[in-house]
Amino acid sequence: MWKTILRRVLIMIPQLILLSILVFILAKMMPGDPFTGLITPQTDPAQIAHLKAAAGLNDPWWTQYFHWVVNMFHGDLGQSYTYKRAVTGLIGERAVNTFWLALLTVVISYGIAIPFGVIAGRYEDTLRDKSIQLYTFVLLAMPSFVFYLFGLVVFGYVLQWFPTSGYVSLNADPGTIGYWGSRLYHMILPALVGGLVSTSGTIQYLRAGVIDNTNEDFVRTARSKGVPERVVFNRHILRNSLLPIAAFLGNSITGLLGGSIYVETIFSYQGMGQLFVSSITANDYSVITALTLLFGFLTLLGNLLSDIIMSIVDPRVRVE
Amino acid sequence: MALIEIRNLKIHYPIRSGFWNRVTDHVLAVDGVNFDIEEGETYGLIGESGSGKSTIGKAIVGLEPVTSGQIIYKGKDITKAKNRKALQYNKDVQMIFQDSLSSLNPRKRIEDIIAEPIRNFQRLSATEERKRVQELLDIVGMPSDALYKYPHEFSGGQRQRIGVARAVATNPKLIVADEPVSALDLSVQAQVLNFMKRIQEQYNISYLFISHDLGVVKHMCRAMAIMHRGRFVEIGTREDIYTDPKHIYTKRLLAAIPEVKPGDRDAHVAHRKAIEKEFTEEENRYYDKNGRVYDLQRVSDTHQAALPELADGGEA
Amino acid sequence: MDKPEDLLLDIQHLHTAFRVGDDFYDAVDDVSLTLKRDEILAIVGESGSGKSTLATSIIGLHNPMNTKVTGDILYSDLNLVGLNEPIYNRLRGNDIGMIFQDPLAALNPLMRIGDQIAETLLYHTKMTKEERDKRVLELLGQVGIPNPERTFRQYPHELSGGMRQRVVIAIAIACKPPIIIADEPTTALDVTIQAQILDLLRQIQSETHSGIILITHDLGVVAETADRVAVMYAGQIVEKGSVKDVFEHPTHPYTRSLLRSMPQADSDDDELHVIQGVVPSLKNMQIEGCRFAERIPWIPDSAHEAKPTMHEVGPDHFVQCTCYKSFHFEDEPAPTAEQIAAAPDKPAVETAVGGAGVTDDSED
Amino acid sequence: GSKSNSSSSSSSSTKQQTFPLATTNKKAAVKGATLNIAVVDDSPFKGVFNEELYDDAYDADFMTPAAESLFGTTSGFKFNDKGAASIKFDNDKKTATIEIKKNVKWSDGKPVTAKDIEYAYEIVANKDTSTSRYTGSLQNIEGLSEYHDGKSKTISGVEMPDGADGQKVILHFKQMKPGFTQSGNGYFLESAAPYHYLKSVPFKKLASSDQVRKSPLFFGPYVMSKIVPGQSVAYTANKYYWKGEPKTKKLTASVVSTSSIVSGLKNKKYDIAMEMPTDNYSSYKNVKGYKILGKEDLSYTYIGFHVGKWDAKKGVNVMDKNAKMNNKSLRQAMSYALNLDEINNKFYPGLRSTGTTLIPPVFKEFHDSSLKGYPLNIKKANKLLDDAGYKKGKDGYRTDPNGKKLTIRFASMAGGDSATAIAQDYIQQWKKIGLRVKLTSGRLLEFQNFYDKIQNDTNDYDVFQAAWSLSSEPSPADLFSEQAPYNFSRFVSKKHNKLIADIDSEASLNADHRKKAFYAWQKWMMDQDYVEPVQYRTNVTPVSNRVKNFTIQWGSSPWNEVELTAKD
Amino acid sequence: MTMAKEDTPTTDTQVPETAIAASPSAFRVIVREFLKDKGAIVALVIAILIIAAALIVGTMNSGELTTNVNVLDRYMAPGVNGHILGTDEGGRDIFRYLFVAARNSIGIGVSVAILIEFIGIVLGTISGYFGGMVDNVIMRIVDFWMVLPSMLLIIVLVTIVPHYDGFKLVMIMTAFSWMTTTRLVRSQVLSQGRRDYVYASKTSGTSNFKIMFAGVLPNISSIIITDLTLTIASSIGLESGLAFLGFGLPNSTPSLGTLIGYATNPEVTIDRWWVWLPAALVLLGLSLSINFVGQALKRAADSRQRRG
Ligand SMILES: Nc1ncnc2c1ncn2[C@@H]1O[C@H](COP(=O)(O)OP(=O)(O)OP(=O)(O)O)[C@@H](O)[C@H]1O
Ligand SMILES: Nc1ncnc2c1ncn2[C@@H]1O[C@H](COP(=O)(O)OP(=O)(O)OP(=O)(O)O)[C@@H](O)[C@H]1O
Ligand SMILES: [Mg+2]
Ligand SMILES: [Mg+2]
Repeated sequence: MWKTILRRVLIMIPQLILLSILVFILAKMMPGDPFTGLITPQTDPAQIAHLKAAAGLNDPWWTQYFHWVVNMFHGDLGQSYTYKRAVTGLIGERAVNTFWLALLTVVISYGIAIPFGVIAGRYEDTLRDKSIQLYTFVLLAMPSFVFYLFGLVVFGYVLQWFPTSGYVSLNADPGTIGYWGSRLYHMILPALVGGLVSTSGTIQYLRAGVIDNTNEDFVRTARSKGVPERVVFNRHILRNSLLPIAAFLGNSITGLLGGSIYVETIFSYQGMGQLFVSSITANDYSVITALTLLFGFLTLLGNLLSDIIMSIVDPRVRVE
Repeated sequence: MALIEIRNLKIHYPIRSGFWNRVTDHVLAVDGVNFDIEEGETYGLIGESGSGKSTIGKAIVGLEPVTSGQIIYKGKDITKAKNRKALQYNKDVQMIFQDSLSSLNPRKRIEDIIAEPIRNFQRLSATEERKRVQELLDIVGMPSDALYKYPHEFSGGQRQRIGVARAVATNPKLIVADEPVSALDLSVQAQVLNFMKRIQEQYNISYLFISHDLGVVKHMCRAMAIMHRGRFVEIGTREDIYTDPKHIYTKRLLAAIPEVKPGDRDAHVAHRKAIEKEFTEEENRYYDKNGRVYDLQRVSDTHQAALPELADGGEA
Repeated sequence: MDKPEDLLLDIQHLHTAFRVGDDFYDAVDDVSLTLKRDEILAIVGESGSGKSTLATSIIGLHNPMNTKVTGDILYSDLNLVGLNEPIYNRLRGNDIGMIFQDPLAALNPLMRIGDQIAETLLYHTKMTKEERDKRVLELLGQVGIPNPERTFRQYPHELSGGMRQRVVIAIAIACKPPIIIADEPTTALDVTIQAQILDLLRQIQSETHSGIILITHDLGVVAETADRVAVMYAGQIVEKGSVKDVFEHPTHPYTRSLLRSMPQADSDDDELHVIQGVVPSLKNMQIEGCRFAERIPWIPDSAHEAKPTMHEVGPDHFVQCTCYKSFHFEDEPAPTAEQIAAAPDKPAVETAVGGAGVTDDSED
Repeated sequence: GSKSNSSSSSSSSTKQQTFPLATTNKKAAVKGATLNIAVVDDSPFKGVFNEELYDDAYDADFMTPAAESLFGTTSGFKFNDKGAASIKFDNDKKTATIEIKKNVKWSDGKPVTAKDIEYAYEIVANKDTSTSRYTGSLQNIEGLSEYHDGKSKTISGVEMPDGADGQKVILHFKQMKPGFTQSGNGYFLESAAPYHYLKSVPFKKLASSDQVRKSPLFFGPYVMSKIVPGQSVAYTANKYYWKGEPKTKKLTASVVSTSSIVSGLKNKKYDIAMEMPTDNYSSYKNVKGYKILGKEDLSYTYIGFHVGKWDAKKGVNVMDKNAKMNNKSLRQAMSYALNLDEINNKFYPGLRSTGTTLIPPVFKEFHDSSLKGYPLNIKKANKLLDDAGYKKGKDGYRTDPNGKKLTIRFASMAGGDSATAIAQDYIQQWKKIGLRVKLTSGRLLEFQNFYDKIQNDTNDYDVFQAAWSLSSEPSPADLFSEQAPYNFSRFVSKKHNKLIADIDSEASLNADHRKKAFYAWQKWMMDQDYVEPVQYRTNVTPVSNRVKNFTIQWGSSPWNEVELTAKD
Repeated sequence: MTMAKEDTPTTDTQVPETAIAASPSAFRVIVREFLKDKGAIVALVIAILIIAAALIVGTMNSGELTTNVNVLDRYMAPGVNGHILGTDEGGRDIFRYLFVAARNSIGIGVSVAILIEFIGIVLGTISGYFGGMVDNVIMRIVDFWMVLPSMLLIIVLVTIVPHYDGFKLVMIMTAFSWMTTTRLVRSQVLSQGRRDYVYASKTSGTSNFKIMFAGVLPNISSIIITDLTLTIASSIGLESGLAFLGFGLPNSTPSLGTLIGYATNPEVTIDRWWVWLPAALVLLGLSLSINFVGQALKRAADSRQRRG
């Protein structure tokens, strides 16, 4: 298995290189540069031209790309022009926020989806199943941002149960329980909505899995052994139905990252998604390229993770 | 003169493995096989699952790229796609498949299914074509309203006969029948086998009849080959094989067939046990170090077997 | 004479109906059968004749939503029809073992072989983990798996078809159940492997003295393996008796036709016998009268019974419907009236309960 | 007529409401309450808390309670002596003398010294800090560019007569400017940097250092005691503050998104809301428990007519005689066609007024209120065009005087929903006078994209709308002179050169002369109409009723006086 | 010998269910499925109504009358001044605007979906049918494309392209969404392509091209139709999302997302609900009904078919 993983990792390298070139060229194609906006009657265009040159923005793209890659290997993704600090540090800070939010979202999502999926599958075609199905349809039908917006307005503005922006309150001191409590408090609403929104896929997979597996021969074998129904369900039907879900776990990272753009923008939560949108408007190349690359990398990692999980949970996939 | 000659046919599939997922080994699906099919004859091919029977069949109709060796038809090596095209090879060589349902396109009417080879190989007018299809349906004993139906509206036996109709549509010289009756019930199997025989007599078709059911092969074929591990272990006439098997594998295969005579049961079981014992003891002698079947040796005019003694140059 | 305690199963007038649309249709229609200790009872018939349905009814695995089972399946003093689930569950695996056709599908792909076998023991014995594992290894050895320790830890996909089928057999016999049902255990296998598995079944039977119901459509397998045979057609049993009787003196037109259409008959170049028509589908099955009649149209209607019943044509050899008396193949001359009249027929008293009327058939 | 100095501020029918500049709360103050500031922004703050390095206005907002300007100013932006330091100019010696008051201390208790003032220049001028604040105007200080280029280790024009620890700094200029007395003139810095605190940080690392981002040091009333990056800052009173310790001990400031600020105000979460958006003014203008303070902003929005390009080599604007917009009648007609009053009234009731000249009325001294701009007059617009030979075709659109199809391309910046509606409105208005106007790129341009075009004179726009935010020194030279790269219209005229030079001439060191020069320039600009002022803005700051002694008056620094009259 | 007369069709039980679904009567099966499923019929009717209304009314109103601003009518409440659903920021009549927006959203969604299906069918069929090297190359490209952070790149591209319009948006969205369909088609063709009827066609001398597109494709058509409906719904959603984030089409091409995007402003969200709520409801109704129809189709296509 290690060999397979290593091979997958090696395959990632050319993918990453391609991705980096693509990302870099795209970022370069964006109109203007980070210094374009720095105009007040007081600023000196000559100084700005000078800054541009110093940042290497006048070099041909391949030179810039080369420098960028070389620096990247030294852990230096460049400076954010708008934040005036190293991109690595900036993203690092945001990534932590995104990570916690994503983690909570995943936990909530599966926490809801698994029981729902199991109920829907086990009691196929009953009222329970139909209600759950309707729920997933509504979720699927609306773009996720509408739900985020709805959650924000109802629970943030109208009911005021949760904070409507930020990731921690000012008076919480890092390291204290209160600090983590405050962070959690800031994450609950986005994570809850995000979790609910992302349940539909899991529910449908699980439902289908349970229904299909119930009719499998090996379930009949288990019954013929006299295994009690409860055990038949848990050990034989459910475990096999959870396979695709487990495998999807890694890939769900990808979905969450894409979704973070909406969540973080709507909830003014300082994560990578929000950073990306604001960097786009500010043309902060170094941040845009780094983030896009990072997202790509995480997607790859998600795929890899899925494969690894799959090979752990499914003996048929275990090769070599 | 033989209708078709298979010379040292080899079909190997690469096995990819290892770190770079490179080809590390090959499945020797077919590994050096020689035989001829005579005009109007049925040639049987028997062997256990995975022994390479279907692969040979597909190679002969040109569905499987060949690793090496030749298949000679009308003096040309048809393992090359170019030659097949030039000869309109598939007009003369057709195939009947095991799974009657999957071999008929579920979205097509029977008419279109049967007419497909006609349209490709013979330019007929619409009415001529319709007439020909009708005629073919008659030949396989199907009512003419079948024309406008779809495959799923027929039973397994009927579908298999439609498959036969398609195969004979272009008046082929050879039909490769890959387990044509394995999926059928006894009563239906009888129908299909009867049809195949009748058509053979009428049109002087040759069959390569692939099966793992020795009863059926015995019923259908005068000449046959026993396959094991991608190679022939024994070829000969029906009498050679059934009454005088030489290779241990042939003997084992024959002994494994259940007899419908309950009275002889104990004797038969005892015989099988004995052969089985012989097989475990003698296996090494009948296969080389790599488990490969030896080359065929002539036993009689019609009979050849892959016997070890002769391969060693020793005496029979 | 059979001792009553030799009787394992007594199936009386069993009907199993499936829901198709809004109606129920009998896939098993008024079947009566007995299974005794120490015997292999074969059930043969073409596809769709209701063999599997019968077997599944015995072990009670039909989905109660879509299936109606009526009649009696008596096992010692229990009637399995309508038995409550907890009790049934205690019987499954412990008293009735089942072997399925497709050994790959029948095994849970995510569980180790050892655990799958041990699972049976877990719910029917009080063995400790160690004892169970030991028993599993023993079982693996018993079904002829060359390296039990290794196989114990393997997953189904790592085994060959023959090995898998052995595992499925090991599961079925783990608790030494008196009744074993094997539904086409060899159809997916090569002849050589089939022979091994059949030998194994017989060997197990002689070791455990259980009664085995062997379902197959291969007449050869029946002839080689079974003691008694029941021939099924369209949900009904049309002929039953000892293997020897049925094969050497086939009586029912269906049995006779089947045997005649086998290519193995040494008459080599001849055409094979063909039975006209097709097996009716579930919906078309519900015909009063002899269901085989439409496939032998040259036999006059008068030869069939209006409500076919079992007729005893020899010791413990039963045939359904009177048409067997006047049956002849199309290429044969019809039997004369005297021949018909002389055809064996005893009023069938085949109820085994209480042992009445059951004659000896201890030939083999 | 530049003679009148009438009190009617604007002739147009749009009225900017007059807002109070200070709170009027008279209740007794309470102790121990925390004052909460909201800084309305949709993205996290950047966190460059250094007056020499920050670029972002929001960073400045967060700095205000802590960082105090070196000099005091009047409400008219004139320097006075009320600040931490005083400044005196000597026109003959071409110097300015800065003297720090005795008790001015950094919040760590160390005194503010001459070196700290000098160090601010080093930070700005050093190449390694790469700050955009190093400007041409600053280079008017002797030796600054030499220092920048590394030719000199020190800045010769920044003299510390009493030594580094002294309290006096003398700046030596190459040339004296009329704008010197006006704060925000850009010729010298108005801040100091804590040398003792920053000296250990290399210039290159300064902007990202903890000394700037985590615990910056200022001499203003408050100390930034805790910073949650991008989100909020907590302040405590600076006990070393030179005017005495502030009355309110604790402050917080947080970024609040435009979408949540109104509900935040309704729930009284904040005491002061800075950078309040104006498009949704109506949703909070009556919010309970708040008083809305407001003042005219140092900015205006304008429409520019693109008539040439910037020659970067020569450093001059070059006008293209044949440019589409190089027709006064066309420009004036387009200006007359706009329903600016309607827009300003409907979109920003009371917060915007239609622009009339290029010096907004916030510069009371220089703004010529007699000029009326181009009030809506379709008839006049049509006539102008008819007379100039722009003939209407059958399709209702005019051709150019040569009879060729005329399509005018309008570049406008994206900015909320109203920007879209307004641009659309302009186009409709122009259609009314038969002009076919299309949006450059077919959509509103994002900020970067917009300025990328405007700065580089890409040939895909003829008219653009932009805005300037001004410093408190209103000289138009940087924005409109022949040498100004920011003269985005690229118009050049001898007459104009003269007019603009006069504003910053030696003669204008005389205030009255300067005022006249401003008036003359405004008049000429209005008539030529290369740049059409569109609107003046008012900024509003909601302040909760429990706040006492707070003012937004230009030149006042209320932070040490602010008090709260109710507990949280 | 006896010639059996077998005109009675056999037992339907012998025919696996998939075969029925894949058979030519699939259309009838679909109709039957629909007739049985009242929800699906309602959904279909709603979807058709919305689409028809959007197309007809939307096209009638697509001119300047709808997109022109009218400053004086800014933010009028429903009913005021004859504006049935009130007006927006620019004084545009929401009721009319809504139809145009729906028409544009549907237009974009459908165009993207059709393009995706086209690419998916061509590439997927070629890849699955030929296998080997061709498949390898295509699948590696798909793999690479799949790991691209599509949302981010779409946003970047949207900000880059000059003269951004509906056509370009469709292209950009397509460029990042064709992969799943390609995979789906490929896997289907792969399983179909290994069926004997393909071999039979080959031995009958039919060209690969014809086998692929005339032989195999009809057998997966129901799956493609299903995928098409689901892709339409998701494309409309994606377009709205972009518009919401501010990367949508210019105002001259309003979409449902543009209208819903107004809701970012909480003042609008609560006090001027008429600007965005109708659009959100139309979007909900539309996607929900399309999804419902898609799911019903899916069930009809193959009860065992699952995504992935
Ligand atoms: N495309 C392929 N790639 C790799 N191996 C293959 C391929 N096709 C067949 N094989 C292998 O070649 C061998 C021969 O297969 P073949 O189908 O000819 O056997 P067969 O005798 O027809 O068996 P059966 O009785 O099961 O049909 C098998 O081991 C099979 O696994
Ligand atoms: N769950 C079910 N619902 C409806 N009909 C069924 C069901 N199971 C079986 N049938 C039908 O009942 C009849 C008997 O089926 P059964 O599977 O018992 O036949 P079989 O003899 O085992 O056939 P085979 O040899 O093909 O296994 C067939 O017509 C079959 O289609
Ligand atoms: Mg084969
Ligand atoms: Mg069965």
